[in-house]
Amino acid sequence: MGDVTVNVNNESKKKRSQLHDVWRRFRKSPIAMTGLCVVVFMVLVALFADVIAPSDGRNPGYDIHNLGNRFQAPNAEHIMGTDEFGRDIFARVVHGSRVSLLVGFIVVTFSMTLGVIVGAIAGFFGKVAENILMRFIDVLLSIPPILLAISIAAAMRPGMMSIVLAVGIGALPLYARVMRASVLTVKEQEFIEAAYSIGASKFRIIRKHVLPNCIAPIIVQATMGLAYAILWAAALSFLGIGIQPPTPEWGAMLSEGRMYIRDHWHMVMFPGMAIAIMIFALNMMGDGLRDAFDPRLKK
Amino acid sequence: MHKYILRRLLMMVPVLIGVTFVIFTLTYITEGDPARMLAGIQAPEEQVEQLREQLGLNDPFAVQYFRYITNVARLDFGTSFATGRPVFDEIISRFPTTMHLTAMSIIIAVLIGVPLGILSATKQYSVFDGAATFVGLMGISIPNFWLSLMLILLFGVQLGWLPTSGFDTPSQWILPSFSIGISSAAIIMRMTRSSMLEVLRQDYIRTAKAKGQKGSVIIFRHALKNALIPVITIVGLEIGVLLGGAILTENIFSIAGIGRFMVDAIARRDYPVIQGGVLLLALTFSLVNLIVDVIYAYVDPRIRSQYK
Amino acid sequence: MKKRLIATLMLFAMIAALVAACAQDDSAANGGAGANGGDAVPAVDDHLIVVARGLAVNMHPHEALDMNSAYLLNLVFDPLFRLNYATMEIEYALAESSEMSEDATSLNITLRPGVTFHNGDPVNAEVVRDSLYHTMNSPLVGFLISMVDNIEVNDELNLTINLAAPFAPIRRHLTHSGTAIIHPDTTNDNPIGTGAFIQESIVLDDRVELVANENWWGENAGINRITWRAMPEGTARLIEIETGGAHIAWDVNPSDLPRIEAHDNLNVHRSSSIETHFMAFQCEKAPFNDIRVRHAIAYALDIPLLSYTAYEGTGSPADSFLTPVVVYHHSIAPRAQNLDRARELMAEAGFADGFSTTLEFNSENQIYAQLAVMIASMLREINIDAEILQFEWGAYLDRVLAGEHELMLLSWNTITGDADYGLFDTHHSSGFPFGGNQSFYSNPATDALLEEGRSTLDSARRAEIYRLVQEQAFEAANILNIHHDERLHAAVASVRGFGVNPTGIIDLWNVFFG
Amino acid sequence: MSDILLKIEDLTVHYITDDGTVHAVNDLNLSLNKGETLGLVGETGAGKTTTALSIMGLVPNPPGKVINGEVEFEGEKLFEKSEAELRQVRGNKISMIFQDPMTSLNPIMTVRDQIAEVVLLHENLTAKEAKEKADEMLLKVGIRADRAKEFPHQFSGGMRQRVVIAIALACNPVLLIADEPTTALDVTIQAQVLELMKELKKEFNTAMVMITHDLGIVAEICDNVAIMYAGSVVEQAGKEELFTNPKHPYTIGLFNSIPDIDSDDSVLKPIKGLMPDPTNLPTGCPFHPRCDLAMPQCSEILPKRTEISENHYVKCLLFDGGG
Repeated sequence: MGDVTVNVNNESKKKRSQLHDVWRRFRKSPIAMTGLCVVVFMVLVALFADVIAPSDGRNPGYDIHNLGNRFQAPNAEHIMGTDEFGRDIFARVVHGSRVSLLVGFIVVTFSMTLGVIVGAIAGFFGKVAENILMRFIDVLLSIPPILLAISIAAAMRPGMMSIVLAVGIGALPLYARVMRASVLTVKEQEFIEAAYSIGASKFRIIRKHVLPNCIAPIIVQATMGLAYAILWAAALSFLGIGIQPPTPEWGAMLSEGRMYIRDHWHMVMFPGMAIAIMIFALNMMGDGLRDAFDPRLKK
Repeated sequence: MHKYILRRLLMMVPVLIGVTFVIFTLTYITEGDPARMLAGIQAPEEQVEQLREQLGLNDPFAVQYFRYITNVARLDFGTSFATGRPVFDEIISRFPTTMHLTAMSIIIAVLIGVPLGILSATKQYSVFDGAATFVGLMGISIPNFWLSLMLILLFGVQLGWLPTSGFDTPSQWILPSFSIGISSAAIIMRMTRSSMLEVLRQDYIRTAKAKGQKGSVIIFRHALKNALIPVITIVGLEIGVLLGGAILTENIFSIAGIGRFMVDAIARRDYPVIQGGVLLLALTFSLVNLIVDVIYAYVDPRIRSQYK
Repeated sequence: MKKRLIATLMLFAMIAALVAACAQDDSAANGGAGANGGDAVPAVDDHLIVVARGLAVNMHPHEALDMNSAYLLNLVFDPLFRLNYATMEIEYALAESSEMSEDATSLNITLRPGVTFHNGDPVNAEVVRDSLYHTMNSPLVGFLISMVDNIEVNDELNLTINLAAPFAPIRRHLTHSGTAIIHPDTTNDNPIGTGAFIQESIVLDDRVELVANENWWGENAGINRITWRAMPEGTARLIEIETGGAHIAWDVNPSDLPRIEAHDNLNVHRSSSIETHFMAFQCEKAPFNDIRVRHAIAYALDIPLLSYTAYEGTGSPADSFLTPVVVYHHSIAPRAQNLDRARELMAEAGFADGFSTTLEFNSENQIYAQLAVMIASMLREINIDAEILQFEWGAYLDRVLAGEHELMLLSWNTITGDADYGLFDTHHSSGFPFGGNQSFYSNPATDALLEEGRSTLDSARRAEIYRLVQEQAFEAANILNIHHDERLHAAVASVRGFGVNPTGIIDLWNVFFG
Repeated sequence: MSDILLKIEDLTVHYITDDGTVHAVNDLNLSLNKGETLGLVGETGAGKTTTALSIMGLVPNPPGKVINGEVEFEGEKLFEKSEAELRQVRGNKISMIFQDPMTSLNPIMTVRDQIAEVVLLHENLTAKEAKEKADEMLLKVGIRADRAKEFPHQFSGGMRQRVVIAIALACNPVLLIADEPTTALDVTIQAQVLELMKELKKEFNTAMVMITHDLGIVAEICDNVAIMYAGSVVEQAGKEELFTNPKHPYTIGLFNSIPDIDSDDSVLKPIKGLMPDPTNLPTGCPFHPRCDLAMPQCSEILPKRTEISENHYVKCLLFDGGG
């Protein structure tokens, strides 16, 4: 989560073919490709959750109770076992991917949009705007994210919105910082001066020249940020202030299973593994992307 | 340098004021009336109203905030709604435990992360490097609250080797420190590795080789010192992360530190404690960053000369 | 070659760090993991180690209302009266005798002679009066004796409490730790009471050390010292006594019962409780203002199944708002699940296609999450879509008191053990929006009965009154009682004399090692 | 005993990467006498630096690999030496000056320490003496001793290159390899640094391999010249001979692409085409696709090294008759 390598080398000059190059380099890394495959797989699972673990007509697939069948250890019928209501944990893990990914995407979209705007303004305009914005970012950074998240979540009605804000505001500084650093680097480069010299307006320069050249680090950050968001959303649910039951959320499932950990380890094992694998895959992908955008590090 | 430190200390003031403002606003708009929570569900409204008045909750936002800021300026952090003790005492008595946990974790993280990072970089492309990279990625991917549970399950419950709660004795330090230290170790390892690789590619390493210097001396004298400069930043950031991570860990391992206290305080709407605690954590975080920057300048003469 | 050297060095450093961490581990006092399988920690000098959810929020008895505080306050402070843990009858504590006037408006109390505070100061009528006034003025616990008008000191040991209106169960209210007698210098950090134990030291959030009060007026069976440690997780508390870190685990999870029972060296101590868990309707809000909807939902729920599943077979399905140990409890079996009847009633009320609602509870109670999930699933059978919302306690209180909830889960502790405390606040129309009537239930007949009940001394008449109230409540179905709780504690086998009060309090001075 | 100090025979170095094998140096032959200065000239990517690193035994491995060939220094075969023995040579008997002075110095060590380091390694001196020697070397390259405690970032590029030169000459090497030592410097500074090198070379009586793409520098300080193309030396001769009588079409092309102030002819004649991709060298003579005089067999036969007059070697089929 912490290591952000900002890197805007000469991305500027050759753009189109570069995307192709990035993909070529990305494809070559087995770790990155594994990550991508797992992520794609998870997305497919999320999309087809209702097919994989269908509803019984009245109850959604993740909330079919069978009280005669509680706490089953993993077996042929329930490959991940059942929980305290006899619900199939596999079905819940499958549906949980939907929640985690959805939360993750919304959080990333939210914090990336805001972060990019803040970072771009701070980086490009400098002076007063930068001072104010970056001090604000410092304020957010110096509050432990989990406390910030708990406080934000406590201030709102529980649910998707509170999670998005709680996690998203905590993640905002990451994007703002990356964006500002890239803008500062790009701004110094000669083609920006060239653009000025032919009379381009500030906004045109930001839109046409600065932003496209900051995309690489932001994409990398967003991939890692997705992992970050999923992790924190799970942490909040683990503390009982995230997604509401019976909607399956991996962190919430962990928290439920925690009470039974000694006798029914499978209840914490599988949701935990789902989180770990998801984040692992995203991080592998993020690493691969970073290396692909910045071949200097690999060679 | 002194001037620089002083300037940085002064720059902390607006940030900390910002922190109090953010937290004050958040607690102000948060649902949940501290007076009602203290008095309970069946207390008559007049009685709760009396309590509100007593706690100063009836004043307008600006008045409350201004009062808080002026009190803080006089180092008066108020008294806890719930316990009636001065917030400063409440926090200071729990702070050492949290710092202890954080320090243990960061020591573990550095002791594991830096050597593995160096090894992995000097043996780039070897099986060891591959394995270390993989494990490092895994380390940053495993949620530490899950890792905590698994460690408890394995070492506490199944094997019975280690206690699973408290933080008084060295054996009690191990599980909590490791469960939050591991992800930092992974991050530090990754940073050390990439920074080391970067440095090993530098021309001055070739210069050192051309001098006829030994490989191990090159790694320690020339490469390591240069490579550790960005690692110091990460360690500083990780201390902040660990301070935050301690909040979850303290809850899972029943450690009487500031994190658990803060979570309780948020649940109880104990505003003075929430504000005081966040303020202290933010101050710690800023100070750690300052120390990191000073160390940075100490290690890197290029930066030192900028501060003169 | 050099690389191997580095590797060796690093390995050495890591091992050194670990060894350093483990060194002198054994010198530690508590908390070290014993051998697996649970050898009990030996009782050294009658030193009892208790692991509980938490420490007192406040050790000033008049500034705390939470259960953790109540447990510890009971050891350090004495009220005038106590409840017998087995019979729930009133016993004398600091009072030696008492007499209620026939119109139930005044109470004469004679104090136990020769009692002193921990600091040696004597307890006399004046001190008791001041302490009770202090309670009355406390915003937190004042409600407990808000019916008191004034207190007269008659002589050194006699005083009269005059009530503003007849109030029969006053003595039961004087058993609450909120009315315990304090030394005027008492603070949170320096609790000065008359109790069986003296607070020696405290590590915030972590532990309290108590030593026996040699001069206590009561009988201490044999505990010299108590270490009371905070451990919020039920599982962690159990592991702690299994591995020999403590003698008593205060509150264990129902799901851990089989494990404790199978353990040679551990005993479960169970007792009935004064706590009932229930689901309340916001009866002022549509559609719950329609009794048919409330009845439909009552028929849709399988109360015994809910109780059994969520509480793992402990306690019992609720048969009243009062638990069986509360005086004047009257048992009425819950409506048996009958989905056809439920759908019929829904159709009659015009909700054949159901409706959407919310089911709210306090997020700190994990078992409520289970209840809520099951209830929501049962309601789906009659086309009611209940969205589950967990709130933190503070936010929850706000919503509930403002009547913003629709369906809610909550519990009620009848801490005085008397039906008045259980039913008046929760069923009298003066109890909302503030005061405990979260179902916003209003029935003039019930109101009249409840008012009569608290001013009547005749217990036969009171039994009749509260039977009627409980029947009316059942018919109104403003509240669906789900579960009567059971107190579960675990202790190592050598702990004797362990008696759990339905209020959850354990009088640890009765405990001894055997 | 012969005067030959350094002899490279049939050296072939490849870099094996994901994108293919880079044929950096191919069948390279070169020799250098004691005290002599050899200019190694070629375009960027011709393999000059790799050749220099091969002499030092510092070709980064992986990905670099010496496939074939021999480097003989003072009659000893360097590739047969152990790493420890090689370290005794590096910085001591052979030292090297790198192209970019901005990055060749450790940013967090004082310049004095960086010079003293090499002295300590190879001379039997105490730390104090080594520092004194370092200060002495700094004086020699024109830096005041009171700046010895400063860090590289406090020096300008030219000054830093002086420090690098001081490091290289500190142990009085027999052979100095200078890899484009002035390319990264301003023109005026270039002249100063070159002048300094010339003086010091004379003072220390050091043989030197001057790697450059600048024929002007060659004219100024070299005794012999070797022209490199696509990883091998295509022509080697004495400076006078090569400048007056170049034989290889590539050498001729190089001279033609230098503007000549004396000539009225304002049109340059650059060599057509580009350097071949080192991962995919053309068959036969690697220069043939760009060669005006290419013959059909040029694309098939790799020319051998031929001595066409005394001490003048060419690698071209045009002169390969006797071969």
